Amino acid sequence: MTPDSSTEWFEAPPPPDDEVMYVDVDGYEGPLDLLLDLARRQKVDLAQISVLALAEQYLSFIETVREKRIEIAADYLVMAAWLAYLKSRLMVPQAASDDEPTGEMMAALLQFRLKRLEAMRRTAMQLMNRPLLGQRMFARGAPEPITIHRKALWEASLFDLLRAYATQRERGVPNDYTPRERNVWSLQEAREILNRLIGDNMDWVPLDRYLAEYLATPAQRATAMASTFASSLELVRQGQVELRQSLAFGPLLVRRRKSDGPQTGT
Amino acid sequence: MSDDFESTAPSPDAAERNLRILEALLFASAEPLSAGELAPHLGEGVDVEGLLALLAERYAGRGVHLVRRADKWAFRTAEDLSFLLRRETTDNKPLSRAALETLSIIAYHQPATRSEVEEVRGVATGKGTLDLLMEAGWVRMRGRRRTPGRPVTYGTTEAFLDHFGLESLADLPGLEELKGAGLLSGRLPPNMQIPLPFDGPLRDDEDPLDPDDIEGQDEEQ
Amino acid sequence: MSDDFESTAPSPDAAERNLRILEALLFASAEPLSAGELAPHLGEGVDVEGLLALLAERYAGRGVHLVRRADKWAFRTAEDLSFLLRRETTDNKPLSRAALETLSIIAYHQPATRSEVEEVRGVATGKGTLDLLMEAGWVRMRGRRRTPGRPVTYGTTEAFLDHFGLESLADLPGLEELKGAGLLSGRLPPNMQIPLPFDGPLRDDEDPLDPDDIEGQDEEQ
Repeated sequence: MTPDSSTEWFEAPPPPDDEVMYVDVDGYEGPLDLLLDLARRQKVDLAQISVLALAEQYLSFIETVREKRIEIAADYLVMAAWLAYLKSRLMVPQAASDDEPTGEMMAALLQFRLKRLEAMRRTAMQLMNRPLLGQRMFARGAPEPITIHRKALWEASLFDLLRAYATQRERGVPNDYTPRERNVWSLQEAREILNRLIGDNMDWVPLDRYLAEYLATPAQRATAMASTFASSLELVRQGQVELRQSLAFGPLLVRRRKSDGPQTGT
Repeated sequence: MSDDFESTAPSPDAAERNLRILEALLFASAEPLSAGELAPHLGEGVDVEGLLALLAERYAGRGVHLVRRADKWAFRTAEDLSFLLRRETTDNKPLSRAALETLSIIAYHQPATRSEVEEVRGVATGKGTLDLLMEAGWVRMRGRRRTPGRPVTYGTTEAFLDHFGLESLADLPGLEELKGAGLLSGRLPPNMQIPLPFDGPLRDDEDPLDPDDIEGQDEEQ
Repeated sequence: MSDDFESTAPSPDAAERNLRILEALLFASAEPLSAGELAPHLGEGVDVEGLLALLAERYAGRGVHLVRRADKWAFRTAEDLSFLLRRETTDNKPLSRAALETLSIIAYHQPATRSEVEEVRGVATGKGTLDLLMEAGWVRMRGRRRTPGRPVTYGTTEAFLDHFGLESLADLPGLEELKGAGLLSGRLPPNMQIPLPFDGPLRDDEDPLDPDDIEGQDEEQ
């Protein structure tokens, strides 16, 4: 723990005459730094320093600073208060019932902190004196980068493939949709046809018979029946024809109604 | 005259020292270095070129070689190990619908020309789609159809069979199987057929590819 | 491929081949590589550490050495040749005294919280100092101490070891001496166990970092 190798650290505030203190807090990084500098002025191993003398020096330094009304960080004053207390503990004999730390313990703690800070400064120096990478030790100047080839791994399952094929084949099927021509008799048509067929026939004739010609094709049967039946009801309502059905599902008979009104028809 | 002997014939120790220096300088340099650039770091009157040649020889069998680039020297990874510096990352991507359709048509209708594929799809097939399928290693150029324009015929590869778990093209389901699997609706014309695909040697109506065609598709072969 | 023959019983040839591969990979990389990163390039069941030790031995007398950095390896120019290569580091701003002290305290006292660093220095440490050290890649956030306030614990990185030419924290200069003097502890503990700096996984009194902490310090990881 000899402090010889780290002199540069302590050149920052050049050691002036012990009696005439430089009053320059800017040169220190906090109260511990200042204390370490003061301790080093005692020119002895930190283990041998007089903590009492150190405390006195610090306190007188702070006093000078305050007399000159120099702005000083609170840290320094906190340390000054602590050192003043330390000083009193060191000078006044310890009472037996006192459970505060003894002056010796407090002095040892201060010494420990000073030694630790000094040690850290020295190690920092030693680290910087190592063969630093990029300054005294070198990595490969022209590293050969790893080139990354992105390769797409295409994913498709057999099912996807088959479905794609099937869908296309279905799509490809010539889908000629010719809507069935459905012959629907409109009510208007049916009425005209019915009027024409019945003519002036006053005899009961089954409706089917009139429609026989039209009912020949099964496709037309339903629509012809439905439309003519609906139209016949309409004609009945208008009083132009009469309908008769003697039993359920029996033949539906139709005849021209004798009327006074003008007859429609072609 | 004995002085001359000492100066011209360097001791083995001095040579070793100089070789170490060359090694360190060449290793740390970002650029190849010439003998002239190296010389100032060595002793006076040292045969830099000779040392470089010796160093190159020492590294000849190693994973790193000392190589000459014009009149400069540099360490470089041995050619045969360059694969170490390549990383293949594989991104799994689903095949697009267009690619899937094109692939399936080629699979069932092979040998098929591009226009035949387009006819089935009812839409033009981009060159990119075929390239992609060839890059994936599933489709290859087979030959050229003996028809006007001599269009290229495409077929599937072994890798295709491998990927889709097919022993041969005969494993591709036929019409009835596709229907059975519910992939085709029942409403199909009775005359619809699924062709028998063929991936054997060139057919009678196929010519071999032109020499120009083959270039650049080595991966697929 | 004849690799199968070589994998089980490492013939001298296989060992040479693996050494070449290690050489190539380590030469090519500017960053140290771990055995785990190297292993995939060698055969199955290869003793990577053994081969690395052998390779380091081979390069022991050369201008370039194979050095260990934590659990990683890298080629670096020989220390004794630094006089040749010393560069005018005009662009390298020297670290401030505060930063240097902080780095040193973190290195020797890690895992260390900011207030522990401040306790040693006897002065508040600006956030900027820690940021600067993290930016340089030498210091990283390790976790959070399991104490009230859950302060972040800091430690050094592999890049720190690499930059300062240390194989591990055990190589920190004066470590034994500092330990003997009890200067590695936070408090004054004349007879307590003195901790040694530790850059391994989180300790019992450390929690992982919060997700928010990690953001933006990926470079350091």
